[in-house]
Amino acid sequence: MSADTDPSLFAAPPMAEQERMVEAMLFASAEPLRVSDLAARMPHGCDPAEALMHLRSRYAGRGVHLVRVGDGWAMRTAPDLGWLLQAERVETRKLSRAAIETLAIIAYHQPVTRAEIEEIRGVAVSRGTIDQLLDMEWIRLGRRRMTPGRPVTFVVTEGFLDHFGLESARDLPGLAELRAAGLLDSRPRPGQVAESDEEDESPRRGQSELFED
Amino acid sequence: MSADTDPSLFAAPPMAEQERMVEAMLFASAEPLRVSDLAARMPHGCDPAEALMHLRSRYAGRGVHLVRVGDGWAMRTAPDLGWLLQAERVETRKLSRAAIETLAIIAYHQPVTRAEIEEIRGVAVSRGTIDQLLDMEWIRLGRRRMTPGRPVTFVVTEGFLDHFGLESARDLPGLAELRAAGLLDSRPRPGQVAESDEEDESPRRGQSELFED
Amino acid sequence: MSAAEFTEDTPSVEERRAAEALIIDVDGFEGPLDLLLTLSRTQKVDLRRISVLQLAEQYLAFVESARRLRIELAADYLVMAAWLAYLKSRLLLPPDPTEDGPSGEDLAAHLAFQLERLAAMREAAARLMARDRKGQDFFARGAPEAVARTRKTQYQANLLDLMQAYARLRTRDEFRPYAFERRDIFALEAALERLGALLPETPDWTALQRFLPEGWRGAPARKRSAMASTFAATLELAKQGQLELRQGDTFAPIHLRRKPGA
Repeated sequence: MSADTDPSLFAAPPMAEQERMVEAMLFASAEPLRVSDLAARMPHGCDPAEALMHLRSRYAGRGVHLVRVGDGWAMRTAPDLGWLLQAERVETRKLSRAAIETLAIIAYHQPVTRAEIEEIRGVAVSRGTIDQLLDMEWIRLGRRRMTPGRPVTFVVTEGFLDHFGLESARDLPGLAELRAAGLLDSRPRPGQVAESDEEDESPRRGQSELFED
Repeated sequence: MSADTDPSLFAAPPMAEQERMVEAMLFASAEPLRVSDLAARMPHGCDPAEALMHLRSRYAGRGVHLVRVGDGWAMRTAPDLGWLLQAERVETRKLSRAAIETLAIIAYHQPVTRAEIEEIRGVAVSRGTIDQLLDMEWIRLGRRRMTPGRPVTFVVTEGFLDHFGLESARDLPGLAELRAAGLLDSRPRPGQVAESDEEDESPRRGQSELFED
Repeated sequence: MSAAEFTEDTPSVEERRAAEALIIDVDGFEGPLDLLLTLSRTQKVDLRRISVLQLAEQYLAFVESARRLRIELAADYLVMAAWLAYLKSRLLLPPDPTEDGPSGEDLAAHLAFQLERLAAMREAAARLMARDRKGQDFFARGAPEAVARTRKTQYQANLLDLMQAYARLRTRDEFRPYAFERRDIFALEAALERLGALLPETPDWTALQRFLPEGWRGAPARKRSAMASTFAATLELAKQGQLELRQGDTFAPIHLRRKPGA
C-alpha cells in the first residue's frame, strides 16, 4: 500500500482495528447491518467482510454469537443460554393513580390503616389496589392498631425504599419542601371544585356546552 | 458429577461456562447489572464476580468493553470508536448552565442540600433545575441532613455514572485535587456559628467519606 | 490601589466603554458572586492571591456606574455592595480591639474562598460535560435482547410521581371546605321534589328550561347545576312511568309532560 496523497489511497487500518470497528457497530446498532452499511461507515480501504469473518470466529463458542440475519449481521445470545434471559422479559406499566396515591399515603403516614387511607384520599380504596401493592412487595402489613377492631396497618418495605432510591421513609420531602419545589399547586380559586379540573384529562367543554345559552 | 436429584448439589459449571453466561446476560441488557443480579440467574455455586474479572480482561482493547458502573457492570462500546457510531447518537436535552453547575456541585459535594448549592453558586436554585435533574434520573434524594430542619440532600445516581462513563463518584475528574485544595470543605462564613453537624452520629463528610474505606 | 481606573474623575473612553459593556451585560451574570468572579479575572492573578480590597472597589465602582446610567440593579447586587463597602472599611481601618466578630481579613479570606470554589465548580462542570458520554461517545447495546417466554408486569413509578401524588392529595385536603361549596349546587333530591310537585299541572309538552326554579336561571354555574339536576330528575320520573320526554333533534330543546293517564 502506498502512502499517496489521495486519502482513499492511505493505508487502511490494520485488520485487528477493523475488527474492533465492526464489533462496536454491530453491538450498538438496533438493526442488523449489511456489509455495505459497515463499509459506508468505515474508512476507505477497509474490508468489513473479512473483519466479520475474524469476528465470527472470535465469538465462536462464546456467550454471544455473530449471526447472519437476512442479508445483515447481528450479535445474538448463544442459543443454549437463552434460558438465562427468561426472567428478562418485563413489561413495565405505569402504576395507576389510585395505587400511587395509596402508596404515597402509606409512605408518608405509615403505619396507616385502610380507613385512614380512605379518609385522606376521600374515596374508598379498592382491595385490588392494596393487593397489587402487597404483591409488588412495596407495602406489607404492619402491627395491628390498638384501637377497637384492632385494624391492620400498612407500612412500606425495603423493596419500596430501594426502588425509589430512599434511605428511609423519613427522607421523603415534607409538604413545605414539596411546595418549595413547586410540586404543590397554588391555591385553587375559591368556588372552584378542586378535584375536577386538574384531574380530568378529557375536556369537559363538550358537556358544558349543552348547558350554555 | 453425580446425576443427583437435588440440583443444588450439582457442582457449579466450569468457570469458562460461567463467563459465557455472564457475557450473554450483559450483552442482553442495556442497563448495568449487579453481581447479585447475575448470581440470581445463574446456577447455584457460581461466582459471577470472578467470571466478570475474566470477561473484563478478555474484552480489554476490543471494540466493546466491560465497564463498571457504580455497583453494576455493563458492556459499552470503546470511547475511541465514537466517531464510527454517529448513526446511533441520541439527541440529549440541552442543559442550562445552571443545571450543569448544579449537577457538578451535587456530584462533587454530595450529599449536598439545596441551601449549600445556593451558597456555592451564590444564587437561588430554581425549582425547574432540580426537577429536571431528578427527572433525568441523574440525581436522587439522599439521606436527610441531621441539622435543624433536617433538610433533604441530593446525591448522584448510577444513571449519572453510566452516562458520564464513571466507575464511581470517586472517579470524578479532578476530585482529589479539589479535595486537597480544601475546595470541597464546607467552610462556615466567618462569624456564623458553625452548623451543628457535630451532634450528629453521621457527621457530614461529603465526598471525603468516599476516600476513607 | 490600582482600582483608580474605575474612579469617576477621569474615565477614559475605553474605560467607560468597558464599564458599559459590563453593565449592559448585567443580565448575563448569575448574581453578585458571578459578577465578582468575572471582575476578579481582570486582576490576572491566581484566585488565591487575589486582592479582595481591590475587588471590592471594582464592584462598588461597577454598582456606582450602573446607578449613574440608571440601570436597575436587583436587590442582591445592592446587598453585596453594602457588604463590600463594610468589608472595605474593615480592611482599611486598623482593627478595633473592642469590636467583636470576625476580622476584615477573615471575611476577605472567606470571600476569596467562595470565589475560588465557584470557579473550581465551573471548571469541574466543564470537565464533566467534556467527558465521553453515553449515547454520544460510547454506546450501550443497540438491540437489547429479552427473549423470554415468561412475562412479568413490572409497575413503574418514580419518586417524582410519588411526591406529586401526595402533594396533590394534600393540596386537595387543604381546600376541602371549598371543594364542598354547595351554594351553587341544585341537588337532585330538590329537583325531584320540585318536578314531582309541578308534574300534575303539566299535561302538555313543556320545555325543560321552564322547570328551573326561580333564582337558578341567571348565573351560568347555578343554571348549569339546576339544569343537570332537573334533567336527571326527569329521567328518574320517566323511568318510574310518571312522565314522557321528547326531543325533536340532537341538541334540540327537551320537552316533557305528565304521562297521560298516570
